[in-house]
Amino acid sequence: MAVLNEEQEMLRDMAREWATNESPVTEFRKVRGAGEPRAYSADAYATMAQMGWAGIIVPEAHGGSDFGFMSAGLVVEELGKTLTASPLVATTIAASAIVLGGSEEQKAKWLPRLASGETVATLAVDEGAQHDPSAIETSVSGGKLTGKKAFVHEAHGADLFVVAAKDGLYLVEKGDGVALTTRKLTDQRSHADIAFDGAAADRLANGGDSLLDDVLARAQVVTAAEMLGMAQAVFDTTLDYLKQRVQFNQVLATFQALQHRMADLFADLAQMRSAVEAGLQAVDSGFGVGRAAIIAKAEANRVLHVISNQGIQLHGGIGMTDEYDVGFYLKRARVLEASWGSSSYLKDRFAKLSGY
Amino acid sequence: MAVLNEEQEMLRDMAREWATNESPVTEFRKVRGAGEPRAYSADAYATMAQMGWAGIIVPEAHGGSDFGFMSAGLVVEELGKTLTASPLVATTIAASAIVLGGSEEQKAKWLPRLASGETVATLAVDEGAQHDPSAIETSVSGGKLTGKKAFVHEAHGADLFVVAAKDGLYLVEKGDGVALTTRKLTDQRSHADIAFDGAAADRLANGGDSLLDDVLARAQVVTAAEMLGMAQAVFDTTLDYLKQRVQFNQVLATFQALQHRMADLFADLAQMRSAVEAGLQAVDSGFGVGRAAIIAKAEANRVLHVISNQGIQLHGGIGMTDEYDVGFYLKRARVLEASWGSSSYLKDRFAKLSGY
Amino acid sequence: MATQLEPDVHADEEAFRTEVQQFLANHFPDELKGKANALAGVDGPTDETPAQTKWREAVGERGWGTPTWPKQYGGGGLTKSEAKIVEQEFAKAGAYNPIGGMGVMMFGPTLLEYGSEAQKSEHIPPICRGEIRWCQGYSEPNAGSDLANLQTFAEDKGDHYVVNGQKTWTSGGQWADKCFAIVRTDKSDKHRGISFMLIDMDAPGVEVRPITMISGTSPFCETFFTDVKVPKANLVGEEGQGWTIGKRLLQHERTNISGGGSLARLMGQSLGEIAKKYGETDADGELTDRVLRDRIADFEIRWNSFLLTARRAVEESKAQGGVSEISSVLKKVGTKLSQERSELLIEIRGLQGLGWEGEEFTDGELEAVRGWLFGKATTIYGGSTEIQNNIIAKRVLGMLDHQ
Amino acid sequence: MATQLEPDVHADEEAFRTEVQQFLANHFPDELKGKANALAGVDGPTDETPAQTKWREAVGERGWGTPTWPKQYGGGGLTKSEAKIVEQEFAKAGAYNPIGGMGVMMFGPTLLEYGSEAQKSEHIPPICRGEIRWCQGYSEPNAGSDLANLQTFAEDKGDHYVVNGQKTWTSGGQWADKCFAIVRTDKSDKHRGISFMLIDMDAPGVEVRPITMISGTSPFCETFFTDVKVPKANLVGEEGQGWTIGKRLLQHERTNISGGGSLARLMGQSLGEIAKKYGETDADGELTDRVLRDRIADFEIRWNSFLLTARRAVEESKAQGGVSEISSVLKKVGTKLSQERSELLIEIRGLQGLGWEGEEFTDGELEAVRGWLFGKATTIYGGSTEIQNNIIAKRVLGMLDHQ
Repeated sequence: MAVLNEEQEMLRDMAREWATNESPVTEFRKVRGAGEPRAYSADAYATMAQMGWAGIIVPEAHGGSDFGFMSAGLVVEELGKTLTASPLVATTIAASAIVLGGSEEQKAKWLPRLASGETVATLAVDEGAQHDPSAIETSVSGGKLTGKKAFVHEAHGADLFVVAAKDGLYLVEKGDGVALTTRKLTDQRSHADIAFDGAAADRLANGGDSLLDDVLARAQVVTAAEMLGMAQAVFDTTLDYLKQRVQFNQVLATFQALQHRMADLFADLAQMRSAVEAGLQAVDSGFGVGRAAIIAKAEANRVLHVISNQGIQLHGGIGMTDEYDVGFYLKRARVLEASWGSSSYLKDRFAKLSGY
Repeated sequence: MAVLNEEQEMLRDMAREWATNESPVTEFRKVRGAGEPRAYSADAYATMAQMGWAGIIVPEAHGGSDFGFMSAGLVVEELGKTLTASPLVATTIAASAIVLGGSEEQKAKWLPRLASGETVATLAVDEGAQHDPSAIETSVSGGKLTGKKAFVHEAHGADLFVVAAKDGLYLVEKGDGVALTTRKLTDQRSHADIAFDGAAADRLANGGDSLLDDVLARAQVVTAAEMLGMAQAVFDTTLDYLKQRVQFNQVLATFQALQHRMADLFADLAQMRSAVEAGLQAVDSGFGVGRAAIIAKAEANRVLHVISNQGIQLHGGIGMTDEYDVGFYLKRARVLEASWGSSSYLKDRFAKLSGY
Repeated sequence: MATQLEPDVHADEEAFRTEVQQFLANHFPDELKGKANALAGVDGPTDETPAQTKWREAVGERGWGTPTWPKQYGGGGLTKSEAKIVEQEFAKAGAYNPIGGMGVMMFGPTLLEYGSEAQKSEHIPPICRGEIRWCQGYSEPNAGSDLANLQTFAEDKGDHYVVNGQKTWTSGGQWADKCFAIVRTDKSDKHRGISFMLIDMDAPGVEVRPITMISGTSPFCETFFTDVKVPKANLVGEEGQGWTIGKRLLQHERTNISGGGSLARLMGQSLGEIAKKYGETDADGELTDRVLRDRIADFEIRWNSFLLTARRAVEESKAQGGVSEISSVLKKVGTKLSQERSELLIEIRGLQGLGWEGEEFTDGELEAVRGWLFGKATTIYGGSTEIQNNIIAKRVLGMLDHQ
Repeated sequence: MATQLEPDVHADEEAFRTEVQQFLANHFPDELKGKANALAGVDGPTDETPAQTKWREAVGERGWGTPTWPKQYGGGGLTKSEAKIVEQEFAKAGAYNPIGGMGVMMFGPTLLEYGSEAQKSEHIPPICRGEIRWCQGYSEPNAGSDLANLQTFAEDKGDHYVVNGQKTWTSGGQWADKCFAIVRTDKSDKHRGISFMLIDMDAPGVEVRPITMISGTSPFCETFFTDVKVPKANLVGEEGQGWTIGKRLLQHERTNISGGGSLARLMGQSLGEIAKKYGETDADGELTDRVLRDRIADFEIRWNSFLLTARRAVEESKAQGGVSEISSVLKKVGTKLSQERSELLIEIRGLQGLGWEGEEFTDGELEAVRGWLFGKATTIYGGSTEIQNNIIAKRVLGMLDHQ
């Protein structure tokens, strides 16, 4: 993985330790078992926020640590490994919109609350089942926002929505004129369609014309970081399994056909990690962000798709059972693959940015 | 392979015996060495015609055997296995145009000569480097045909050209107003651009609006049959090689990673054979020809592409040398893949025919 | 190939066709029209409606649910062409075959081949009447692809065995009356120490625990045997013949997985048509998403090619009077393609294609998700793709370890 | 991270930069501007023009063609940052480095590490001056991927060896002056029976037969040794140390194949740009063939990801002070992608992309075809993809045979 500074190593180690010990997949099973639409443990998120994770990309002046996206990605990756259910990714993305586009007043009002974990926020862009930021019908008139948003991540726990309207991004608080319809997806996390009906909306006026694109790039890289953790976890689990399972008096890991497949997956995972880390770093450096974010999410889509399928196949029958974790990664994988750009969407964007 | 009748079995056995004994790849090496643009042995083609192969799809009334396309495909497949260079495929395709679209007079004039091998004919449709029958500029006025055709197969040996013009297919004889420019491709067979400049042209007036499509379907299935022979030959040669070659004190065939790759190729080859044989049979039955021909050529493209590459890789270094035959198949493969429809062209056509 | 007998055969057949039509008119209730056989699936219990029960009993009495099985054991005793007529007329009337399940698909044919007279008389008739459900006791936690490694042991106690051990992937174990199982009767010989026996699921010592799958359904169980008494009368064939009989049964299973039957049904609807419902089309009615369109066409071409291969395998087998070597690729290719199709189907629909539950998703959408997840098993069970590759490489291609 | 030393270093560097500029102005002739090094390739003989010879001699005298090699053996004796300056200034002036070939890329670094003082003094200077061409005597007909199986035997005759055997894939053997070879000196030990020695290609008994490749070129030879006398002075390291030395040299080869260097050059032009030349574009300048466009983007995303992986491998290696484990995937991934690119490049051009010869094809088109064919070798030589997979699985992932 990327060469880290001391601060980042500490952060990564802390996240890894916490996720491993305090938030293994059994914690997600509990959340799922509880069956609440919010689908995360408020206590767990409070702990995460206390450790400073909700404020990693928030400026110090507003209660964050300003460590940047590479650092945020490290934490998100570790949480992805154990499928930790939380609104951390959603809030980080929403916070980035306020950091980029908010007035001083808006920043002062919201960022400290997001960083402290007091407020959960999420970004609502798409209005259909496919990611398509060019097809926004939501509009604002006289400070009132009206429109429908589809499959909004972490909508149930959110107090604040960053909503894309035709003419820009707006802050909308939970409350009057905001109605959720739960959309339960295979990942059994929080998703909802939201009908905004004349909800009070506060425009993010800074950040220029590219604000939405810039925020989407951040959504892509942070989501890709979660996917990286998932892919790494499936790979590691599968490799361990192959080293233990005996068939035909032979450890599975010694079958050459499986060795070569694992070598392929290892190479794919290396490609994915390079792309995701470079995407996070690009956001921090501000150089080539749009392109780097697309490469990151496209590689994340491609590799997690392959690894999540191969993980099942290589585990054999037990991988098909709900008792084993590997299927959970598969089900979450497809949801994230479809969020903020499917592979074909991303390739189209890449070609556009490359001028062909 | 398809269940054959006795006639077909005899034909196939005869072709296999002749190709193996009289026309192994060393014969193609001789043709290549001679360096003539025509790139085939006239003696060999005369022998083939004597055996009746040039008339397999020609009605008995016109000197053929009328055995049909499945039978023609059997012979072409065997010749494909040894990369036999001849204008048999080109002449068969051209003959099918006359059978479908010719007047009684045209049939009586040309079909016996084609069936006897006296005359070599070829189909000229495309005007650019990609197959695109919708982009024909060639036109006829007052019985004179003018236009440019690109990469015409077997052009140097041809006495008769079946030429697609805007308003239909025409017969044009070698001679005045017909100028060839040799286009030497990797397969080192005969290809030429042809400039027709007011050449005398005789229209194929029968066969209806679908004549060109019907002829192209035949071109696709016969070409696919050649490709099937090539894929089978590469597969067989590679399997033999793996069974002989020892590395690390082990016969290569016993390495599981290679076993599984060969199992994949075997399955691909089975798919290709089913598709190609069904395409040939569809032409004979007249049922679902267009669709079957596309499936045949598309599967031929896909599988031969994979097998020709894997054949090289699995042979290792010696596969890269001109002394070994396997590279010849690779070079011919890409030319045939690009002829009468690349994979993307064929998929587009398939979708169109399927209504989506 | 007309023969002089044809007119008579024809007349006979027409008479039989009328008989079937008459039977349907008398016994098949309109309310079941177009419904599927609730008993056929492995993924649910069965509470039959009175109409369903009546229909099952009517068909069972005739033996037409197992039309070609011998009449003496409750089968239909029909010829193949008569069976075809039953199938055709049922289809015309929108009537399902109410007799199904593993008893019909796997166990029955095997018992008819290897069972004793007494066993056939006891077990076949209830299968023909759809009264008894069977489950399969094959896999164990340490005997999956390597089935011969099974450890469940049946100790010889004179007139009965005492069985101890654990089976897994027992399809429909929680709803089954009986289990056909392979168990070890001799620990000294891996293959020849295996026997095939029939176990009552309600015998003392049999415990069943359903396994929840990633698709959320529980079609399989873990089955635990603790000192279960099995009478010697329930041994099929000889002691030690279990591997042979068990493998024969697996051939029936494999045919069912790859054999186009369920796959062809699954593929009923063209992906292109579905994509047109979810995506934009141009003036010609073509998908404007050309990349998706290309991928769908790519899939459907290979799928067609697979159907042609399945057909060719049948034709070759008939012509050669043996199994065609390309039959070996059908399971591998068919299951791979059906998984690919499921992935495409989901992708076409975007997030709408990933629904777990809720009214905002159509039944078709939710079924596609369950099918996608459950379908991951097809490349694992019934001989995994890896095992198929080993078989093809070694048996068909001759890439042997020692040569 | 500014340090107080910086200004001085900076001043020194600027002085050196001026020196290089001055040298270029004095010695690099305009007529060679933008030309490539004729000696660098392995696929052609070299008839230098007088200008080329003069330029080679000028650079050779300074040792700047091998800038960081020790000055005492004819190298440039430069620091890494000075070497960087030479590279930068040469590039600015459009000047190629006239010193190259296997002597520079593989043999030199290995001899500097393992050679005796006498050997270094004898062999390194002519390499630095570009006067001597070396070829590699490694592979044999039965020792390809399994290199340690080599049979070429060097019999000890007191003050010299007598070598008999056959090498293959001797790159540029027909144009080489000398060969660095691994040969067997002890038949009783597979690995420790191998020695590394230097053989004159014009010694009696050395015969060379060029091998024509499928691309039509002959960059490799078969080399036959019949009773060839090799003085003991030409043994590098100890007898039996050949496997260690030979493998070290292969690391240099692998770095060259995968290391972005030649690959990055190869990939210089965007496939999208090329496709736009050959296909239609819409009003926005986008390819109208959306399927092709998707495939190109798919490739280029993965290619970018590969470049990022190569960069990451370097960074990790530096940070860890050892080879990063992801270095193991670079050859495998890089060669696969470059082959994919070649196939796409051909496909973009249709039949125009399959030219063998003739004026109707551009040089770029013909080169692409040769490159496509020759490039099939990259997944075979320097440790085939299969060998790389074995290495990754066993050494990196620990999927060992015995555990």
